[in-house]
Amino acid sequence: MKTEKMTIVHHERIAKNIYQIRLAGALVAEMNEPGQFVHIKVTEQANPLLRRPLSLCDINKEAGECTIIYRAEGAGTTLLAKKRPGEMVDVLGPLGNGFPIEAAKTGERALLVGGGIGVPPLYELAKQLVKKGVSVTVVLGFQTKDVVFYEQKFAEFGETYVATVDGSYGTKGFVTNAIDDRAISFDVLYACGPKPMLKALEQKFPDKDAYLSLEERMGCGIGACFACVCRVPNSETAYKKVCSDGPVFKAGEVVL
Amino acid sequence: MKTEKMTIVHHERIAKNIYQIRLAGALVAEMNEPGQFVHIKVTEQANPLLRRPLSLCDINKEAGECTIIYRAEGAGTTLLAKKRPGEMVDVLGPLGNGFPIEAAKTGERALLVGGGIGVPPLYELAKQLVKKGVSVTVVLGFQTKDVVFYEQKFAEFGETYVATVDGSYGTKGFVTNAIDDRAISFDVLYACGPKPMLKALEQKFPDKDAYLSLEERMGCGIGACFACVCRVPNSETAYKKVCSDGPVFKAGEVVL
Amino acid sequence: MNRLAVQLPGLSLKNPVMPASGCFGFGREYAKLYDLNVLGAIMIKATTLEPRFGNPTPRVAETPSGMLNAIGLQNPGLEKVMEEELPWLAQYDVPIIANVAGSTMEDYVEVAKHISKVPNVHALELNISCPNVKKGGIAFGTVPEVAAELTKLVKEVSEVPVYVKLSPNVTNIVEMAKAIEAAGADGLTMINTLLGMRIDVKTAEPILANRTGGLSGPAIKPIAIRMIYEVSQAVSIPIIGMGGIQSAEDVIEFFYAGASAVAVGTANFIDPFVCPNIIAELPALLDELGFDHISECTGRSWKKGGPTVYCGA
Amino acid sequence: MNRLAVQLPGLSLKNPVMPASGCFGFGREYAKLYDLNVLGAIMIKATTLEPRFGNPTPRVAETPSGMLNAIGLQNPGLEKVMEEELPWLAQYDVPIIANVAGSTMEDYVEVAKHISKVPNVHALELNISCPNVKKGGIAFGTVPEVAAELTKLVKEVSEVPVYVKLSPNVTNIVEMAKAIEAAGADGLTMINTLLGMRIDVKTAEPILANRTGGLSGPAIKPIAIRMIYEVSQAVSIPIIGMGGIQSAEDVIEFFYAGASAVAVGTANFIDPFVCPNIIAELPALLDELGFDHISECTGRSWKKGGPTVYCGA
Ligand SMILES: Cc1cc2nc3c(=O)[nH]c(=O)nc-3n(C[C@H](O)[C@H](O)[C@H](O)COP(=O)(O)OP(=O)(O)OC[C@H]3O[C@@H](n4cnc5c(N)ncnc54)[C@H](O)[C@@H]3O)c2cc1C
Ligand SMILES: Cc1cc2nc3c(=O)[nH]c(=O)nc-3n(C[C@H](O)[C@H](O)[C@H](O)COP(=O)(O)OP(=O)(O)OC[C@H]3O[C@@H](n4cnc5c(N)ncnc54)[C@H](O)[C@@H]3O)c2cc1C
Ligand SMILES: Cc1cc2nc3c(=O)[nH]c(=O)nc-3n(C[C@H](O)[C@H](O)[C@H](O)COP(=O)(O)O)c2cc1C
Ligand SMILES: Cc1cc2nc3c(=O)[nH]c(=O)nc-3n(C[C@H](O)[C@H](O)[C@H](O)COP(=O)(O)O)c2cc1C
Ligand code: FES
Ligand code: FES
Repeated sequence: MKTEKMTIVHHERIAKNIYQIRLAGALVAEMNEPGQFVHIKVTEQANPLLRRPLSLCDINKEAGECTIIYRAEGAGTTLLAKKRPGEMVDVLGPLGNGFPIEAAKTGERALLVGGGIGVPPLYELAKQLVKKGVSVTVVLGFQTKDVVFYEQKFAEFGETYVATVDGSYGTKGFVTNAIDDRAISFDVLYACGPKPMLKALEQKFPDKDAYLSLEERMGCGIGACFACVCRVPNSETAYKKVCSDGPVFKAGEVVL
Repeated sequence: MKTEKMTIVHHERIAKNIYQIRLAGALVAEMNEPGQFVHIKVTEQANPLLRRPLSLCDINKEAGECTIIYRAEGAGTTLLAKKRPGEMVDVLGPLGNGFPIEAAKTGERALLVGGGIGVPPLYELAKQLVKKGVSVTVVLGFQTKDVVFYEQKFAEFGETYVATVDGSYGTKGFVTNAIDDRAISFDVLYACGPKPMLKALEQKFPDKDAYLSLEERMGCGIGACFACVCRVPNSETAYKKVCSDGPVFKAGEVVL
Repeated sequence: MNRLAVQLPGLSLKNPVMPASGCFGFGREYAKLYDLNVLGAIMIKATTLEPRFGNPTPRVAETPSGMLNAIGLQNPGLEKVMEEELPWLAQYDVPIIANVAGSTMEDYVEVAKHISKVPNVHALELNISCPNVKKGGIAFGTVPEVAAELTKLVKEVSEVPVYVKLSPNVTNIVEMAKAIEAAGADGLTMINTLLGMRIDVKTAEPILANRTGGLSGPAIKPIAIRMIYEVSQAVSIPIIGMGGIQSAEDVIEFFYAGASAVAVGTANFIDPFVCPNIIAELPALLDELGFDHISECTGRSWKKGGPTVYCGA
Repeated sequence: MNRLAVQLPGLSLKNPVMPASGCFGFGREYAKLYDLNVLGAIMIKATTLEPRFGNPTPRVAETPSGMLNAIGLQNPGLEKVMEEELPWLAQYDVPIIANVAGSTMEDYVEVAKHISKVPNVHALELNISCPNVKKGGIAFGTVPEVAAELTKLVKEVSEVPVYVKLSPNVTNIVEMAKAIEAAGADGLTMINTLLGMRIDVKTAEPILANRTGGLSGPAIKPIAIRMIYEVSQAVSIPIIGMGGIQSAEDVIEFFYAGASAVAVGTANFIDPFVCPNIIAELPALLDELGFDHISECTGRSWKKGGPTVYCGA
């Protein structure tokens, strides 16, 4: 964990408001776990003030590059979307604890479920699982057809299904509908996406070994400010920090 | 007077912390008077918040371009200095009342005195005076050698003398020393620079027809906010606004 | 139906967006840039009984996402405002809200009595909160009893509804608002500037000649929102909200907090077309958010039981 | 001579820069990034008698050049802080300023009594101003008599000097400061956050689960400077200044206003190395400005008759 001005080597819009950015820098050497994130400052000005947490989507150690996929929506990400290759961004990372690869044994089956901008970290995860010999099924949920991305890229690793809320692409409905449709079986579940999706998965598969990546508004991103806590079951005061204890937790470890 | 996103066509450092920027846009058609200024917003962000007043240094109607010379010092101008050709800046202008060309008759002699970042507007002034057949003498004052600029450019219009406070270039001392050294004679005086310089000139030439360009911290730049007022002699309440009544005033019209 | 039209005491507004006092002079400069008829209303520069020169310069200083000003209520005085500025503004079909200031209660009463008779003045705004004038200004806006008494006296003489402009430099803004409501005010405008200061690192001198000044602009928006949120739940007179508004989204945020109309101040300096631009953008934003009329937004952040708000996400 | 060394009641600081309470936890996270020994001091997260979970999330929201927080004083409680955090911090040669909070006077007294006995705690900072805790918090920091009484009670039991942290959400900060000084405080720290709020335009819901929160960051700097300027002229106890500091220049501005040391809060989130960076940059800035020692800067904006300040322009 440190800060570095990383160089933008590639920047591209891959779906409506969805951008893929590739960054080069020494920091890549420290990036290992899928599900870890970086905290990015998009301007040297005091406004927008805070860093933005974005997940690592692809780690390419040989090239010394990492890829991030983000939705340009608010002040910070809109500014980021304007940056051109050759420019720098200030990156703090890598942060947090990612998805445990060791949870799935060689030969086992892993189900990866992503929702919206929760999809990106699953890509590095799929890559590392497949490399280990875990067989991977991927279910991706999006709002609508325009914002679907990376279906083909995931298909290289395993069966990939897409659901859209409005039915404009793939299964109509939520990721859970797509899972039901196929009666997918698996040993380990990995998921990243909005809280309602994670809750639905937790309820649907109460007995499975499941790992969920959480989102929370952050201040420091490193565990110092107590902005991003979530509760631990059956305690009034116990807590975990999404930024430094998470963002990935074992299902049941924290209250969603 | 209107706002326009003008395109940077050229941007260059011409002395220590001194930059020359050339902007293209329809607004140039409205720019006429030397001594007028534009009010520039250097970022779309809320910080730095205010526009920056910068004088027109050269107006090229045929090319549809204008040139501005500025010192990159504070938050706004430092950001401006980072902009590259092809990028846009948000310009409000042209603003204020410039130097009266008509004050000097064809064949008369004009003395142009500039101090530091007060030098730029004198360039368009010299150009227009010479075109009219007024003979021009120029005295430029700077802090030190490193920040001297445009001596040669002015020399194309008339005799040009430079003074530096530390004596590292030209006459040692202030513009008034340089004027004394040469015993320059003239019919009309035009000056732009720091208030102490303008005061010294006003006192030195009490009977001359003199036009002085003032600087004041501005809010709106168009006369609405009362940020930039100066007093009128012999009145408790009378005032002039530097932005809309000035920045150029006849000597004696306002209290320096 | 005009989706932006708003009815407030004395004010029948075609839309709820107006320039804030002191940030628009008496309209002459902006009239060169656009047709003032598009505005919901105009809050003119504070008017005092006698002409005032105001404070020495520098009068403005920049701060992170904000600015300080210490204009010191410079204005041409009641007589000139009534003889020159208001008649000139009468060419526009725009209600004027006259910002009234003074150093004594009698000053306020005198200005209010006369200026409220001018036909295009549809409401008064009592500037009890300007932090720049040493004499009186601060006390009027920070002591509930004093603000209430002033409100009562002005109400007695004014021919138009009276809005009182709250200062944010107080411990308890709700207490102030309630006292002023009880004294008969027809509405509130809030917030005025926060008292601030900047010091030049090179010279160790305050940048403003007056040393301290009023902080305005986006930096103060969260404070304005919080105060309007609190006050709107405690009083039943309408609030014209202001403090850092720059966009149509900001306007909606102020309405949600509890405002029934808004004023735009500092943003006029950054984009002189900000008011007409916001007015033009509001209908599309209402569509996006699923509202028929902008007044549905008022107080929505605290009103219970209303229809479910459309969520874009 | 150490040009940055500063002596304050109970605190012998190698430099006047320290992380502000709540923005640095108990130091463990930043210790992974740099050697904490470079810091002048550390203000630890508010400690209460019992562990607290704090408010529901979201707890932070961004604002123009600032942020809102409503952490709600989450902390592991006095016992754990004394048993785990302070002993861990004792490995560093850095004085600790323990930020003390509570819901009743008895809470404060109890925490102060015990925590002031820990050897590396060199001073207490009474957090009477946190706007997030509904019970008590607001009143302690806004009523001079109450703040004074609390100060007195804590002074009676504390084994180390007591600094009281002022809330900016008051009409008269000087009155507060004087009452606290008279009650025996050894120093003041200021300012805590300003109460603010943001509302989501899409949902009409406040962004913070707690609805309102404390505004910090560069946006509040001019307010902090003004308050320190006013208070430092009215009291004779030293002030540790804070509110939006991001750079060595900001530190100097706080000193000019009247501070004798400074704390850096929000800026740690943006640049985790901001404290060591500022400390490293200060000597060169002192050279540029012509000062031998940083304490020459204290109060320079209002002190008359000092040596003329070098002006770079
Ligand atoms: C661990 C983690 C990993 C993430 N990975 C990705 C990713 O790979 N791709 C991606 O597109 N998004 C990701 N997000 C969400 C992303 O951080 C937000 O979309 C982004 O911060 C919004 O910034 P903005 O400038 O668009 O919005 P603004 O509205 O300007 O943001 C204002 C503030 O709110 C915070 N904020 C707003 N929305 C969110 C959110 N959903 N989660 C957390 N903070 C938020 C911002 O960080 C900022 O502090 C991740 C979030 C977390 C916590
Ligand atoms: C009519 C007019 C014409 C000018 N023409 C030129 C020119 O051609 N070239 C040039 O280099 N400079 C010119 N100046 C000065 C120029 O406006 C300032 O140097 C510039 O605004 C400083 O901005 P900054 O971002 O560097 O400083 P910051 O310190 O970040 O500025 C903070 C605030 O103070 C204001 N400010 C700071 N210094 C000055 C100053 N000297 N005058 C007015 N406002 C100031 C800024 O506009 C801004 O609002 C002119 C000023 C005026 C009033
Ligand atoms: C330069 C300037 C002058 C102002 N003059 C007045 C005034 O005369 N009367 C008044 O009531 N408010 C005055 N204000 C306050 C504004 O009307 C408004 O309440 C405040 O600036 C907050 O809004 P904003 O952030 O949109 O500017 C002034 C503000 C500025 C910036
Ligand atoms: C996330 C966060 C948590 C804070 N927690 C505390 C706290 O526990 N006790 C306290 O006295 N102040 C607390 N503060 C206030 C800071 O110590 C500081 O006074 C304030 O943020 C202004 O400084 P800044 O602008 O540099 O952040 C907190 C501030 C933030 C941003
Ligand atoms: S974001 Fe600060 S503790 Fe997690
Ligand atoms: S800058 Fe606003 S009146 Fe001149």
